[in-house]
Amino acid sequence: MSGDGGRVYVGNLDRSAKRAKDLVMGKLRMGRAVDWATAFSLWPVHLTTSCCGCEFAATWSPRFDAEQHGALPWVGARQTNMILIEGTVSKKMACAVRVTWEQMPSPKFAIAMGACAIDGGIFYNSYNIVRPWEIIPVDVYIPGCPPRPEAVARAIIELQRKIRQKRVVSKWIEEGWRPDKEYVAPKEDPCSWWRG
Amino acid sequence: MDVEELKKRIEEALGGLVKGIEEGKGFIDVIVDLDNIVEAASRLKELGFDHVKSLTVIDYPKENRFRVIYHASSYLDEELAKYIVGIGADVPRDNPRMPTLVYVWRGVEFQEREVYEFFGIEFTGHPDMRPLLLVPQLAEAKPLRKEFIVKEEPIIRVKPPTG
Amino acid sequence: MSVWVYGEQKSDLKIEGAIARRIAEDLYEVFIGPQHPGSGHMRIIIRVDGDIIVDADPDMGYVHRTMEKLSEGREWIKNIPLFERMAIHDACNVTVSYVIALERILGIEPPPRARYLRTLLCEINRIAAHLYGFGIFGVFMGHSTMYMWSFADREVMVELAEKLTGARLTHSYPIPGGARRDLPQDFPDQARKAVRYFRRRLEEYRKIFLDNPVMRSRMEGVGVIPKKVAAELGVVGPVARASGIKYDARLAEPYDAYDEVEFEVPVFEEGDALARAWVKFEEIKQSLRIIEQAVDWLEKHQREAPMHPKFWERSPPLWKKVFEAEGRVKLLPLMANLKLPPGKAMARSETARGEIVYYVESDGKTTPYRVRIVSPSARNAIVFKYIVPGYRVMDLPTIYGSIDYFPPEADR
Amino acid sequence: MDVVKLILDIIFYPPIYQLLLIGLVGSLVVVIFILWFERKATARVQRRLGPYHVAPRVAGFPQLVADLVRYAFQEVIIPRTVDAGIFILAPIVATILSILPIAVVPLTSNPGYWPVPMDYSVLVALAISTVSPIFLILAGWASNNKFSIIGGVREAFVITAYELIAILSILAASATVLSFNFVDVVEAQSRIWFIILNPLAFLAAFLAVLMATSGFPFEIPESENEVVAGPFTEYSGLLYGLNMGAAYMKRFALSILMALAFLGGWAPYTPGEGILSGYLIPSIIVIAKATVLMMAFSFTRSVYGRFRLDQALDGAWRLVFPMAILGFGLALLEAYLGVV
Repeated sequence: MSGDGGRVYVGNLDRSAKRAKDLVMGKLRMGRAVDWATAFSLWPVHLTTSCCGCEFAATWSPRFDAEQHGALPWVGARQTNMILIEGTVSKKMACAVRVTWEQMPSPKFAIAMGACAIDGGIFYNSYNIVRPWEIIPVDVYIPGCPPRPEAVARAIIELQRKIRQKRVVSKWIEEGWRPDKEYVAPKEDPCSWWRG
Repeated sequence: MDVEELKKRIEEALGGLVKGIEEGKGFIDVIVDLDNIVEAASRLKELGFDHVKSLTVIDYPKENRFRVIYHASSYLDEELAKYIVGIGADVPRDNPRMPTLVYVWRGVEFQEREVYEFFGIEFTGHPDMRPLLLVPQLAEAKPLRKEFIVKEEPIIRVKPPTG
Repeated sequence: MSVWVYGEQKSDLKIEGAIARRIAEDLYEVFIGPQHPGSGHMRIIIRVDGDIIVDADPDMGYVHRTMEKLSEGREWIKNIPLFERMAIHDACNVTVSYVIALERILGIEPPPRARYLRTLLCEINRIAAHLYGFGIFGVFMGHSTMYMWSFADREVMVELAEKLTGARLTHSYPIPGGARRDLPQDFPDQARKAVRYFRRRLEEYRKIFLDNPVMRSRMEGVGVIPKKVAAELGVVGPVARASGIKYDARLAEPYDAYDEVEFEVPVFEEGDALARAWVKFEEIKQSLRIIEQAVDWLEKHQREAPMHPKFWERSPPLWKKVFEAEGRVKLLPLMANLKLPPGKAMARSETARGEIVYYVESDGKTTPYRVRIVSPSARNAIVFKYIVPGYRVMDLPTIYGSIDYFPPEADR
Repeated sequence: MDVVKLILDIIFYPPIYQLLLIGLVGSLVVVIFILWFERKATARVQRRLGPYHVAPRVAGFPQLVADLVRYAFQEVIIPRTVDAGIFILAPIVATILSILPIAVVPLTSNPGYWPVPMDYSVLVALAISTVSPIFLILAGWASNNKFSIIGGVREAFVITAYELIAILSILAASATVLSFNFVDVVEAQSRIWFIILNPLAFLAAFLAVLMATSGFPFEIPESENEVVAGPFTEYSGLLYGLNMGAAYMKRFALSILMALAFLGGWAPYTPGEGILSGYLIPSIIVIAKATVLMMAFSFTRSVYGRFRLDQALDGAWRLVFPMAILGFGLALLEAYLGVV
């Protein structure tokens, strides 16, 4: 089964995947179930980009308890499906944000938290910040500096509503890409400083 | 011990190294020659100033100099802990080099790296002279120098619409 | 290059405890962070020999938002909310010394009521920030209950601060010459209730966290910083006090009302992670004492404008009316174009994680000529380089959590 | 027709249906319940609500179903640097192996429903239960990620520590009755359970199972604050779901072994004839006891943090291992005295 160079020979994977997709999404009509499941299982990845992390932590504290909505901060990028940008993204952090975003398996979503994540906020003229929407596609913005935990919980609910009403996930799986959102490719490589 | 007595003690300890003593609000700056700064700092440390609170660098482009001050204070001597004494020197802007004080006060290691990237002052003898906070490309721009200007949005006053 | 290992001595370094030896090239190099549950907004590059860390290199700057540069272009008063973003969970403590430095240049002293109000908020913030630190510490060692409990109880203090200032975290409370708001009517009772609640809760914290055998075995003897090394490295705050250094900016150079209230500074000798946790724990108790005293004082004394008369006299009559009706000091119009006389000042205050130092230089304009900030986390960051080597990989989160490192503050 | 008959024959081959019915379906239901219970119980201790809004009427019970479905439909990323064959196979094999012990244990005393001849079932079940960790180590190694490799190495360390303890302490039960037959072990407990006769061995087995399935305070291989997700750092989608499920399924299988060896198996009930009385009721009793054990395991999460690797190993070798040996000695003594 395992060939040289780590390749696997198990037949035509693409065709099998397409047939499985047709069966599950077409005949079994699992679309709604997938939308429902993803909406209630939005796990944010552990990437604290800035000081809004204080309120991010408070959102999962007993007082506000965002785990009620099925969101559970998880450790690695590979196991999650949501990224919560907490405030300013510096030039060094932009690389980490983009790399983390690319590590996450689709369907994936992004919430930008705080005024800094919208257009720089109080650091609008800083020479070391990047607007998050330049690096990743953002679904929900939360205004505030910092936003209250209720606002973060509200953003999660808003994203859930969006997923279930617009059927984002089932369409994403059916069509193979996300139909309602443009793919954001960073104009300049955020990791150029690292690659030298 | 009051400030005058402290000044006297410092002058005694540093001997002829002192070029001038400047008094700020809440601290004293002892200015020495750039060549003597390691010697002066070692003597200050022997006096009991065992750690550096702040490595302060101020850019004076008109006078073509950086003022580099190590603001030291004491942990182990409770009497000295009340005062902040700076030992500083002027570094020429066109040749920003000075000897490192890492071997006098270990705690300044990261602050010297910070000054290196923000002002471009090179500390000779520093064990690990790399940028600390900035990405390498930005560190070349030396952002805390006065010629590096960030844009500011002015406050625009608009008359409220009438009627 | 040489690598530092704990436990032996090397000649070219004047530090006992941290020393160097050459290592083989083929060590395991692990990049921890910035997307990693064991590091906040920073990266620590560690080299591992088996399970022992032989070299740690903190890679900071992931949250560097250029506050020192931005402050040179903004008016004096606008810098208060800017600097607050360093540590928003400890907002009053990190800005109060900037305000004090401005007051020193202006040559004014705030009225006693303002000083007590500031002290009150500082201590409320200190408890909230210590609980934040405890929570992060707990989750770093896999103790999620500690995280949840301390964040739940932190809300009590956050709510008190919200009642006093109107904002959950970013209070912008101290302004040059005073404070922004007077005490609300029902505040004293609520504060006393909170203090009583905390005294009871702290016992439960001790039981589940500090005296928990699993947690104790993780913390004891980990990340030991001897007293001399602590002074040499210049660490601050609970880290220094856990190593036996009796230094607290509130004692060394009392600001606000700290020379009038009674409190003790807990000092421990062990210098390990457990001692650091205990320092924070004891400091919460002392802060509760200060809150009680401050509230008593504020209740006993008559209401007056918590603002220096120099500014208060020049404020519009409407502002005075607002104060009489609501106890709120609106930000005075003259503050926006405040001009400071030329001069330079330094001020220090004790934040939850240690001492913060501001150097402020004015050249007589409406904006600062230079503001230099050295935050406690920036000074504690050196612990990663010199103390972490020699411990096991699993000790890294313990040390990180115990020094309560907060990257946005360190990177400014 | 022949094909259908063949398939039916395969399905109704005793070890297979026990594996499918109890092992796969039963463990899935129990794991979904236990994960929900764990999250709810932890939330209760931490004074919060836990999963709720997914289905408020049943207190968020389907939360795990939502997570599972989400994982099932997420992209499975196979990085270019991994050894793809092992990377894909390891979690699948580990999951199968972790429920395989269920195929060789008796869940009733009625010989008609035994999956296999029972003479050496204790030994066989224990032997099978020790295979699955190897595939976790393989998963870590194939991932070609530093955290995965560290996690895999830690897994290896922990295995060496707990395996002997688990085997010794469960063998203590069979030593008491001087038989490797699980049915004998259970029948001997009809009067008094071995948890009372031999608490040392039970405690050692409890700790060993905690270590085997990365329960707190021994959650070391997946200790998130140093090694992200341990051996599973590179896994995404369904493969990660399998990996996570494997740990809990293994806990379920080991809990069944413990329920049989210490908690009297189907004890208060005497299995009779017919599928209901002879098979289903006793197996539900065993599963219920195993579930109670798993609920006890999940409480440690809210009370303890995690030990350091060396402390856990130290404790395992210096404290729990002698305890298991003492338990074994106690069992031999009881056998000599003829207590049972």
